[in-house]
Amino acid sequence: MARKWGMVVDLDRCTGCEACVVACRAENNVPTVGEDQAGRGRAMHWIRVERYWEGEFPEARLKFRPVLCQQCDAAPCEPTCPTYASHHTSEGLNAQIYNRCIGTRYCANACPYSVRFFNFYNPVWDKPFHLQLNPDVSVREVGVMEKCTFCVQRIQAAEIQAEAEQRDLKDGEFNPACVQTCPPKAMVFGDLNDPGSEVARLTRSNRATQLLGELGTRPSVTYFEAESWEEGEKDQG
Amino acid sequence: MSEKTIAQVNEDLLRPVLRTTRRFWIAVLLLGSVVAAGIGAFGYQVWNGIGVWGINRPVFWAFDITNFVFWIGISHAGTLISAILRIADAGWRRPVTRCAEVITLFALMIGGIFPIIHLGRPWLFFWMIPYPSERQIWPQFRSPLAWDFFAIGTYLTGSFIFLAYPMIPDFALVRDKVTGWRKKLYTVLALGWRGTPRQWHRLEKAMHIMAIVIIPVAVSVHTIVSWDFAMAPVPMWHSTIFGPYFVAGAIFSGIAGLIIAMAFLRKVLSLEDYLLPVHFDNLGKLLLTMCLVWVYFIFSERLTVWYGNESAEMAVFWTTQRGPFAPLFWTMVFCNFIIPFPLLAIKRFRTTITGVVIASWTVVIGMWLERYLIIVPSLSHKYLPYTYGSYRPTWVEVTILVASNAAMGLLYILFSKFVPIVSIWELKVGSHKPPVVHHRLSVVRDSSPTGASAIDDGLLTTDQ
Amino acid sequence: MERRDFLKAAALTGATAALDNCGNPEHQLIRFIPEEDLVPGVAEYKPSICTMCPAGCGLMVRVMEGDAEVIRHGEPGLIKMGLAKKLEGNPNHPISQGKLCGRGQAGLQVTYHPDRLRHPLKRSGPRGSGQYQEVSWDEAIKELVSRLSALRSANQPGSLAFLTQTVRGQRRELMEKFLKSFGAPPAVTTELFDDAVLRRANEVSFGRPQLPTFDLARANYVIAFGADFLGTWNSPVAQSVAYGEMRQGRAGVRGKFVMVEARVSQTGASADEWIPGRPGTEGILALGLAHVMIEQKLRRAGDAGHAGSLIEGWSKGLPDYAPPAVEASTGVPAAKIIRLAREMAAHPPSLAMVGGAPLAHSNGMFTALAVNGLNALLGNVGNPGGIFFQPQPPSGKAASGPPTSPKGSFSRVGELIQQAQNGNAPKGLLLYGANPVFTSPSSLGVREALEKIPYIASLGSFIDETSILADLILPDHSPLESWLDDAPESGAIGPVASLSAPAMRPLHNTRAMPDVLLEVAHQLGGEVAAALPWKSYDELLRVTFESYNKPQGKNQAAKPGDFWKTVQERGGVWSSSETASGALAGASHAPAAMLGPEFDGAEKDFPFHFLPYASQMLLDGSLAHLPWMQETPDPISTAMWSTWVEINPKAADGLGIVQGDLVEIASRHGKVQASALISPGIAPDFIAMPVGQGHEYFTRYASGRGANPVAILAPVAVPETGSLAWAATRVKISKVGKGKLVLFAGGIREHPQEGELR
Amino acid sequence: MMRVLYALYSDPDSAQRAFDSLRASGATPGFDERQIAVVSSEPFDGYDFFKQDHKTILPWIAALGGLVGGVAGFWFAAYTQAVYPIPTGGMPIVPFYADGVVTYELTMLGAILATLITMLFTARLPNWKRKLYDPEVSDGKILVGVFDAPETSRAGVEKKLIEAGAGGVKEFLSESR
Repeated sequence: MARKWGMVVDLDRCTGCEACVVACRAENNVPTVGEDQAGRGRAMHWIRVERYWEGEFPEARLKFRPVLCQQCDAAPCEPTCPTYASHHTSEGLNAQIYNRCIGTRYCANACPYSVRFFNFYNPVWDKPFHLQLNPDVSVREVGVMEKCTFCVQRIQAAEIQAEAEQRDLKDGEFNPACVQTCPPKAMVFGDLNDPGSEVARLTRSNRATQLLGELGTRPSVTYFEAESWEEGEKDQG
Repeated sequence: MSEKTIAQVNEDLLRPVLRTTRRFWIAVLLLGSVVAAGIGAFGYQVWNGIGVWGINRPVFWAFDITNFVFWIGISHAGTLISAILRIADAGWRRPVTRCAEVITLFALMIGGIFPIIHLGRPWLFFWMIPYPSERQIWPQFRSPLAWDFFAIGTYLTGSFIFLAYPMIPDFALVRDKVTGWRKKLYTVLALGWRGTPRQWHRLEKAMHIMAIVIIPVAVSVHTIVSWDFAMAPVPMWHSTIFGPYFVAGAIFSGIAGLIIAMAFLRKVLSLEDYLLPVHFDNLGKLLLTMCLVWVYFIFSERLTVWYGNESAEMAVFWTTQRGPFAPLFWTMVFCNFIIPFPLLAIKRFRTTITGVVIASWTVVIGMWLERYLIIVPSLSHKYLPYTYGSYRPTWVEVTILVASNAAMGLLYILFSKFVPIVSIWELKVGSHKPPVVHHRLSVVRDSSPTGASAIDDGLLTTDQ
Repeated sequence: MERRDFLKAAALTGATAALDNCGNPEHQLIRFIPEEDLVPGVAEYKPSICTMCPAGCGLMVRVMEGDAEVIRHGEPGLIKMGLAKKLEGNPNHPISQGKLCGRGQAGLQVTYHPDRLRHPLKRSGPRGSGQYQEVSWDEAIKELVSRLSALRSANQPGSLAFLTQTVRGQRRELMEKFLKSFGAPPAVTTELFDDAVLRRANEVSFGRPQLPTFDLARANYVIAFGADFLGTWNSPVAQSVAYGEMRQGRAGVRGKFVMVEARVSQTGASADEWIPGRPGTEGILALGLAHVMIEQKLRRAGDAGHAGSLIEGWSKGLPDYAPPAVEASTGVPAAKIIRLAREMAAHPPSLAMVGGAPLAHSNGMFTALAVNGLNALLGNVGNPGGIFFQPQPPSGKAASGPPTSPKGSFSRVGELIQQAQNGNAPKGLLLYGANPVFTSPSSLGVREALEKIPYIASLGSFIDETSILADLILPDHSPLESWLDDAPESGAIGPVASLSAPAMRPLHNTRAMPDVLLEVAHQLGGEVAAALPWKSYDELLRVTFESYNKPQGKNQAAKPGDFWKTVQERGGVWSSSETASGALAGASHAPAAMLGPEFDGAEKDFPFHFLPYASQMLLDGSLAHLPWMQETPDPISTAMWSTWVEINPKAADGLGIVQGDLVEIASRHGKVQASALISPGIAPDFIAMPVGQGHEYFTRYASGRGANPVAILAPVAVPETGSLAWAATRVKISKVGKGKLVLFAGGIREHPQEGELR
Repeated sequence: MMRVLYALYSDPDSAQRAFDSLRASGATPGFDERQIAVVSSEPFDGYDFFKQDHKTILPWIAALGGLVGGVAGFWFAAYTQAVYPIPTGGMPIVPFYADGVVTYELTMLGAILATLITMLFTARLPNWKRKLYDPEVSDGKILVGVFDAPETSRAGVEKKLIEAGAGGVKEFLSESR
């Protein structure tokens, strides 16, 4: 049975530290756009930590939710692309072929999660910042849509390695950059089609929810909502 | 109303083709330079990257697709109207059809350009076209953008042919009236037309079939344009009403565009004797109908959203009702209903050409705003509030919008320079008395001097 | 050798020149012979140490082959070399445990920063003009040596000052040895958010002058007084890992976390219960909790062990701290105090933390001691789920271990300034990454004082507000290019000594600070040379770490060579033993009565408390030069590349301030301007601003960007330690115009109501 | 080369008269109705002289064209999808409804093109050969004439044309009908 990559994000562990955001930027050569462009809403973060306020002071509470490409099965972004730049892989990823992309931006409009990012200009790395680029990941040019790939370069490397050693991939043998770096271990990554994998086990848990699942996108990312502390008594007097 | 001999008619309607005024050159120069500016802006965009536009994340579409939908909408004036009028055999159509069909052709050309220049990498636009590339990759036929390609392609072909059919006999006419290089040109264009019954029968039959075929095509085109939005799970886009809603809006703005064009021709080419108040009156009535239809559609769209009260959709809804987009929204309502409705509903205003033209102008503006308000508020307020955004156009986008309008004017002027803008032979058909004996219709009218009925039979009489 | 290289180079040049001349400048450069053998496309992982904050996480550096522009034999060219591509947590390291925060990962950009200094510089223009000319290393070192020996021969070695960023382990040792043997006073660590108060309090309470390690993973109830332990305080990665375990790591158990602070911090956002208290009253609240526990016999005073002696009247049950009294001073409802006390007692092990703003008040010491007392009462000191004190590496008693200067850096800088103002400024100053001009209140006049110092040499890698005054700059290697060692102060329970060999070769013509010191010492000769006999820094490291090579339990000591090798491969030495905590000697010392805070500025003129806080991405501003940090949205405000002012919606309405307005914050000591950000998570009588922006000179990415709240702080100190009481300033705020916020987020509510559209 | 005798009439009724009398004489040996030629600057539906060559199968050909276009359209979409199936995450490889759009548009295109081609072909256009025509037609005159009327009947034809109300009879050499 083909692999199907999936992720579980435990919001009860997530502290909103954004280590994942920087890790993703470093791993995937996601460019920085500078203050002016960021001010125009063109900053790129393949994964972002959404924060939402609830209530007013002094009951104001804050909740964090890391949002990355949900790698939907019924991905709205895929059929909208007239050139097949956005398409589905055999391992359940929503792949983006950068050099097939002509920049209609339709996929980004169709994506309910707004996790697709567009190169409004050619990316720049002031020398010698270009030396930090990850050679395993291609750099995208102007007019091209880009997005989270579940660190497909790591997936490929691990699969090739396993094949060379004529063995199966071990669960948790490798992780996307965001999962790997997450200090409170809020993210778990693995093969959903392997019933023994931790991600599959967690996905079966009763805490499992999906982001905008009601839209029928069938996402591969599962969220565990934050829990509340039960046994708190009421204030007396 | 003056009665005219065929010679006069030929003279009147061929004048613009045969004689070139200074006004013509000035107009071409002005419009041409504006179009050039637009092309320059596009070049600037290609050179620097599409970042020179105001678009951003999440508002990835704005002016570009607004203009696209707007122009495709305008294109619904001509062919659709004239086809309906032909099938209905409304006699008053005759002076109107051609200048209407021309609008379609050019509006489609201009509209069709926007999906190309809006690309991040416009030089690769041909990847949307189905051709056997060495990559062996065909377009994604599930994508509404691919549908657009087919729909617009078909509509463009169809409306060009539909426009070209009745031009053949007129080219033959010009051929006989001119000399020199024009002679050569129009001899070729006339395809050797003579006017034997066989040719006339085939031509009329073909036009009849076209008229029938082109109507569903026109409807499908704007439906498919609407599906560019309706197919995407975006709040207030993903709606079944969009098809008819867009078609209605298209015809609405189309008629308005046609009225403006006619008024323009009437003045510039002094066709006062051919484009009569009654034409504006009739088109005004059509515009009034569409105005009401449009109100019905926007009302039912808003009502269903508001009643359904789905949170993501309500966010968009409120931005347009009271939020940042409210000013634009209510301007649109003014332009599309509150101003034009009385102008068109009250006979006294409708029967004055100015009244109808004013109404048309507001409608054209209002309909552009409507498309903008369909696209931007929804994109800037998608499901996750964290990703809410906003949009401001840059000078590049504005320039391109202005240039697209200039292009319309320019093409129109050039066309009326080379082709009689009123279909002369059809005018004549309307004029001659049908044979008493062989007449198929029950009613036989003498040509009465004035009024709408006059248009039907007796616009002019052949001298005997 | 030289010649052979040259010939090969020449040959290659011809080849490359012939091959590609496509206008690309790189293709015009000659190619040098690679100095290391690398397999293209294959990543190598080398251990290193994170220096972005004092936590001291262990790194794994992903190194891959690439083409770098370098200078060899004084000639620019291209060379294939191992380049650091990504920083990840070292899975074996007890502090980072394979994890790493965003700031740590951005450390990569320090190495490749375009504005990093690439060679020694000598001032050519007037001071502060930033005009420098390149000089050779020999020249540079010769100059420094001559200056120093001049001091020595003028018999004023004592007038050499050394300001440094936080440095531990052998580098610190080396510095101190150098200064000591030279006859100069010890180096001064200048940190804006220094934890001197807590160190001092821990010394008093537990005899351990260092920051504690919190065993969150096994705690069932955590109450934090202002400690941003998941964000920027103490050892955030280790604490975050443990936090995750506390929440979901144990089947059926989910620890509760209560946060006490005036503004929802990134840490506070994760709390189950968030309690705003009056500023500076956290200690009173802590004692209030203790009172309830004792009074209601939830815990016997005896349980507190010797810590029971921490507070007078402890055995009497802290009569002054009855809930109503505490409510009166803290503003926290008595009922809530009682409930919290009960919950804490009912869910052991429970744990109290204090740090940040509560300790930056005039009564900071009182607060710290009070919380220590609470911990002692809860009986969690040195016990699972409680607080531990990480044993420091054995060697180098003299200067190693936590950099606890008896006094906070603020007062030490203050002394310098005093001297300067009294006309006896130091004759020479060495700078190492310290930036007191930026991290001190402007009313202190640090810059003016430094300008009085006749000679300043900087050993740092960048030009900032302080080092722009330097007459000579001897740029350091980047951490990834250097030999490093570190002795983390906290974060693990057992002892840790990290070590790392250079992960990559130097990109530029720089030299590691310790090697420069050794070279200078060598040329100075005399005692100094005698005190620092090592040829190079790694030699010193080897000597030190070989000394750790002792039989551990049953397994024998390794062979010296092997040990040195394994240490480098693992990235240090550490033991997982938990018993290492050591005995807690506690002196009897206590704040007499209830002690409230004092603020600078009268309430009627300055109605708001001013809360500067360490920016999640830029810390105290030392990371503002990294584009990755500038463009990573702040977790709360989602702002990028800019400074903002957090203000409560009601307060804002009162002042007619709306989101995005440019506002002016004025204290008795100055004013700053920034854009207003309306935030529901801040008390109505508070104004909060992130520290980090507002640099005058700090590379192209940080210069002239945003505002620096530190500038307007009142120069008041915490009496016991002389650290800056940075939370004790009062301010007023007024609208001055339209500002600009660069936010990543649109809406702030997950389910926006009709009213709040955007 | 065919010789044509023709006259110009300024109104349909006199043209009709000429046509009728020629047709009547058609019974007499010499020429038959099919040799009578008419050229006009506008269609005169309803008049007998305009009835010739009225029959056409154009509509059927249009329908056929539509059919061909539709089949081609669906095949085009479906085949390219099926021949190299790209994973769709559980969606159909050949989506019936989605392909319907392309099918529909190409149906219409087929009909339009079929009509155009047939029209041009059956109307013998384009064709720039020298054929029976008189520029006066474009001033509203209606041309009625006879192809290759035998010399014997020439006088009769001319008489008939004049009687019908023509100013005079002209002669024209046409390359073909």
